[in-house]
Amino acid sequence: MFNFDELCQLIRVVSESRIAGVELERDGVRLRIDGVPVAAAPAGTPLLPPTLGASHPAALPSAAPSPAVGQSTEESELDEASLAFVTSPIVGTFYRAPNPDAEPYVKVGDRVEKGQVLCIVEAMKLMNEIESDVSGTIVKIFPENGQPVEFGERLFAIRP
Amino acid sequence: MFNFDELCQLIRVVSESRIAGVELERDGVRLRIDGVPVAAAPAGTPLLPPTLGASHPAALPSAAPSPAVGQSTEESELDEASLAFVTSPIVGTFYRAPNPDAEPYVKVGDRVEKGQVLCIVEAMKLMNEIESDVSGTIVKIFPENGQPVEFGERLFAIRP
Amino acid sequence: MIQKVLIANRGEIALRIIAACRELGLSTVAVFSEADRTSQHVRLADEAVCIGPPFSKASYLNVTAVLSAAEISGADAVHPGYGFLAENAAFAEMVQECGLTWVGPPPDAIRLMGDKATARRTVAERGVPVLPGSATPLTSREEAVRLAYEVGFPVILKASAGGGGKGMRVANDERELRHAFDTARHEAERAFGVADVYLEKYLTAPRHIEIQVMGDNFGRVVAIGERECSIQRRHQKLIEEAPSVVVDEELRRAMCAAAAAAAQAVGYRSAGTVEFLYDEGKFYFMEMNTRIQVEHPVTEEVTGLDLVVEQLNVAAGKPLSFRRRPKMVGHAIEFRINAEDPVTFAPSPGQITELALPVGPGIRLETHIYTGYRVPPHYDSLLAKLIVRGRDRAEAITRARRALSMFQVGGIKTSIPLHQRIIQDPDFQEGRLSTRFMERFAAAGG
Amino acid sequence: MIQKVLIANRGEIALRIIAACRELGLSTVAVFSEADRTSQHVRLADEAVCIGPPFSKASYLNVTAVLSAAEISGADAVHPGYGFLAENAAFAEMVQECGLTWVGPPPDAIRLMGDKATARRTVAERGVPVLPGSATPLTSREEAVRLAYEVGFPVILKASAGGGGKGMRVANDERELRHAFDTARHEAERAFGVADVYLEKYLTAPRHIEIQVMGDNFGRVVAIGERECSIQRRHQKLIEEAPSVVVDEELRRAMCAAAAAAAQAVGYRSAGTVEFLYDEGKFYFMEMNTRIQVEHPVTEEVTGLDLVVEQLNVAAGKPLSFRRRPKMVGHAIEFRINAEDPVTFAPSPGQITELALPVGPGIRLETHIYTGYRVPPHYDSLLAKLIVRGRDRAEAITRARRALSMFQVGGIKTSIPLHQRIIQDPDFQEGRLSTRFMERFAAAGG
Repeated sequence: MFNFDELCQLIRVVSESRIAGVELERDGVRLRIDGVPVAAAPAGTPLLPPTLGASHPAALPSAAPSPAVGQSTEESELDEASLAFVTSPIVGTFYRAPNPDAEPYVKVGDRVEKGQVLCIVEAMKLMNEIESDVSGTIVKIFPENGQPVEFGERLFAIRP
Repeated sequence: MFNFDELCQLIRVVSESRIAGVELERDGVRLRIDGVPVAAAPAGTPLLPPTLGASHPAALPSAAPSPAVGQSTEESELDEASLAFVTSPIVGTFYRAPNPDAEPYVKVGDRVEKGQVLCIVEAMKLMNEIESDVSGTIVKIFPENGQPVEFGERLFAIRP
Repeated sequence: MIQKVLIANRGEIALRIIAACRELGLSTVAVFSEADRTSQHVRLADEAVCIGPPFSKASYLNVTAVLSAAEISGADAVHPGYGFLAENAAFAEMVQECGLTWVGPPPDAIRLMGDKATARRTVAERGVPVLPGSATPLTSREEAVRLAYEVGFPVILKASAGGGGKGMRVANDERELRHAFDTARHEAERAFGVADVYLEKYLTAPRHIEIQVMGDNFGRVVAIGERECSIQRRHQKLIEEAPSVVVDEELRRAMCAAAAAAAQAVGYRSAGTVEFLYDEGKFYFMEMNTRIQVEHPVTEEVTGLDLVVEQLNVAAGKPLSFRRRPKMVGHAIEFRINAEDPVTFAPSPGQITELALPVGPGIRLETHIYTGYRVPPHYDSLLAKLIVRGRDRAEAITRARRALSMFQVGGIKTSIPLHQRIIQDPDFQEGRLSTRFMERFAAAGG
Repeated sequence: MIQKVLIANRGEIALRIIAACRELGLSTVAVFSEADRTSQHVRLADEAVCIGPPFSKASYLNVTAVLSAAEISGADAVHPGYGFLAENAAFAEMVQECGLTWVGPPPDAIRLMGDKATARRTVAERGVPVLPGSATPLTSREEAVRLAYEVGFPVILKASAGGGGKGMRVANDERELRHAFDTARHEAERAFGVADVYLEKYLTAPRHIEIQVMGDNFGRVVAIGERECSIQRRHQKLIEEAPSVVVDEELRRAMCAAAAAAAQAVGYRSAGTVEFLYDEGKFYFMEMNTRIQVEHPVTEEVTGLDLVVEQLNVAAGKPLSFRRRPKMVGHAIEFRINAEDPVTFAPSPGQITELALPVGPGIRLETHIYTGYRVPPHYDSLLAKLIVRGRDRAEAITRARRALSMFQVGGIKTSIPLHQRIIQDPDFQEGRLSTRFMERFAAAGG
């Protein structure tokens, strides 16, 4: 995990920062940073932590802390600060290609331009083309093809 | 996990920092650091803090976090670490003298010896003489004469 | 048959619907806005879908998002709760067009009762008493004045499309009426997009008494009994109870018959409420709410019914579990615990830092809050419904005193202290209630 | 008159008593050990006094400390709850000698019923059916053998001073009996300081059915109705219900008459419970518990009574609020939620990190736990009592399924999953109960 010096340093970093807490888990890679300004921060205390939710069958990815909420993400290997994320503006079904037989709009490693169509999210039989709001390189595609996506769910990570 | 020196150092780091706690788990590797400023975090997080209790008439000193609980005390001017405290071993009424007309057993500034009677706590019409379990100088007398005292409540502070 | 119910709501009613679904073995899909990510209904539902940002219009009122959530989760029914999309006839129709079961009344019934002037006319034709006034929207100021003299002042102007007190204007004489006519039309247009207003005789201190009804697909409509909801502040109910102290068995029979007639006039199904004004022995149709209501538990407590379970069963095509009006046993009172300053009524969102819940007999608590829950500022302020039950009204009030004193919410302000003061009021204790109660209470420095 | 009640207990029953005091306008004094400093009863009482270290013997069982707490706080009455000092006749006497009101039965009644052999003899003299066996403690092994042949094997030996299963021995034949005689006497002596044992016919799979009684100072004793408590594990009740499926109105009348006779035999006052074994249409006196019981809420739910309020009123010299046995309406079931592993039954103290409470009709929750509460390891493991109510037993079970599935306690293990399995058991659902139910259930891999 960390060696002792690193741990001490981490404590100092946290205590000097404006954040309320860090949580890290290696199994299943989970990182949590509570970005509440210290002044306002009522005891970090995550009150109904994911454990409860996890005890229910959750068919949708919603049970996980949403990537849409600013600083938190389960993708610790991605360097958040340097990336742009394209999120779903609607609830619907994610498709990587215009039709089942076509090639995907983009794949990891592709260079994309701002305004370029990245995927389709289908809602109420309407095919909504989702455009990139930034130019750069596709680093990661989050949902599987045909997977339901929620509002605010991350679709693509792009390195500008 | 850590060796002794590391542990001591860790304690110092935490206690000097502005953070409220560290949690670490080696199985499955889990780390948690709560960055709440110590000032705002009442000892051991009383879950229904005094605000609630305070809304009720509390005739007895019990509503306040008890001095008997280790580190906590409302007497911040006393240097806890260097003092010994004599606490009440029973519930009852605190008397400083053997009878209403007599002089108090001790007063602040008196030098007392281990085994010397300091006061009486009356319970069920029985006068229980409370002896000092340490030699030293009386620094503070907590209850007023005739005041009810709880089990574990501080009676005297003595500088050995 | 229904197997998976999407709950198009949040807060305590979402939990209440989950409870009913659990009882019937139905699985549940919660929808939530970004502000409700840590809400109990998200935790307790079998699945949960984020449907948009905090602002209701973009999430809980977002028809497309809600229907898409139903689609991607494979839900086969939608329960709208109350508020939000519950009385949106177009939404109900879209739900059905998507092949989903709508857990509510027929869209046409919602639409018809949603237009207050039409509703008034429709029920009047079935012999339901209405306040003297205009049967159709007023066409001119002169018509309003003529009608006002006919029914006698004071009169009230109401927006046809209205609700919640908007577009309402009371006039005590001709001069006030002439002035109010334009204001009311203007307000109505601004609030509902339709300027139509109608006029009714105005009762100065009536009681608000409503009848719970339920209908099924087999043509059965049962009027279940009354609730008295006179304790209101700015048309928002604060305290509701059943039975009402002024309703005897004869009046109950008459009001239930009128309510059933009103429901039957629009081919009603599912749970609904017919609201009446009551004054000096007479009652007058006010409006019908075509949904489950906030205060439905007081009826449940005195009848033993589970109205949400009945709703789901009716939606699944089953008959009502009861054939006749059930006997009301004992007395129940509901207190709405809102996140608001008990004196100024200013909303008080924030984090709940402590929570102590009342115990002992005769208490029911419907709530989604928990220690650490952050009450979002975006939605209505209802935190909890405390329902107390006693063998009679006096016992219910005594138990309310106990329950309110034990119920402690830390970190935000709530209406608990207000309720504690109200139940000490002699008028409240004696059951001398009217919709003006809170005005009088506040003026008296309550 | 009583004005300030010291509650000589902790946990949910302390809160329950605070609730009753609040209802009557009485102020309350909590006592607590150092382990209970952050307990809800300490927060909610008007005053609170620390009476000793965590170990019960030095705090909640410390007679001097409890009485001193009453003295320094100026309490004028003591309510003992259940357990701890509740059935300590000497303590009850001391309370009275201190000039305080004892909220419980006369000390002599406690003492008499506390000696099981004496109790048996006393009630038998009043015509209350007892199991065939010895009327007095056995003087010799030979007397035991003779008596066993008289009543027929199997037989059971019980400690005169006993309770909670200690000092009990079942013998199926003479050889077992001869062996068991010494063991039982030895165990009895070790557990209660008195070696006296007596012998009764042993029923292999009886039901545990008990009758709630209440008496006042005006010579009135009312037997209120039965509770079935057959679902036990090692003599600890797990689930209790009212009414019992095997008790019809005729049997109820007979059992209530017997219970009232037993209570009257000792000049009973306050709340008490007469426990019977029931087998093949017949019932037999087992013992009388001279205190309020854990499971009193199931009776409250089907009668509308508040038994703790009645206790306080009786202690204050008022008559019972009812003259006759109230009708039981509907069906209520109580589930004891313990902090223990649902499979191994090992205690599971620790901190409660999350809490989701059930909502919907027909639920009552008696609990002192809250998010963040640390369950101390020093006391019994009862966390909460979940009481469900329905119009009939089937509805109560359906509601229990819903309530148990919504009730979530994080951080420690609880018996909720065990209860969820029990209510799915066909024997439970059909009401085929006996005190052997849990043995059979566990053996079947329940």
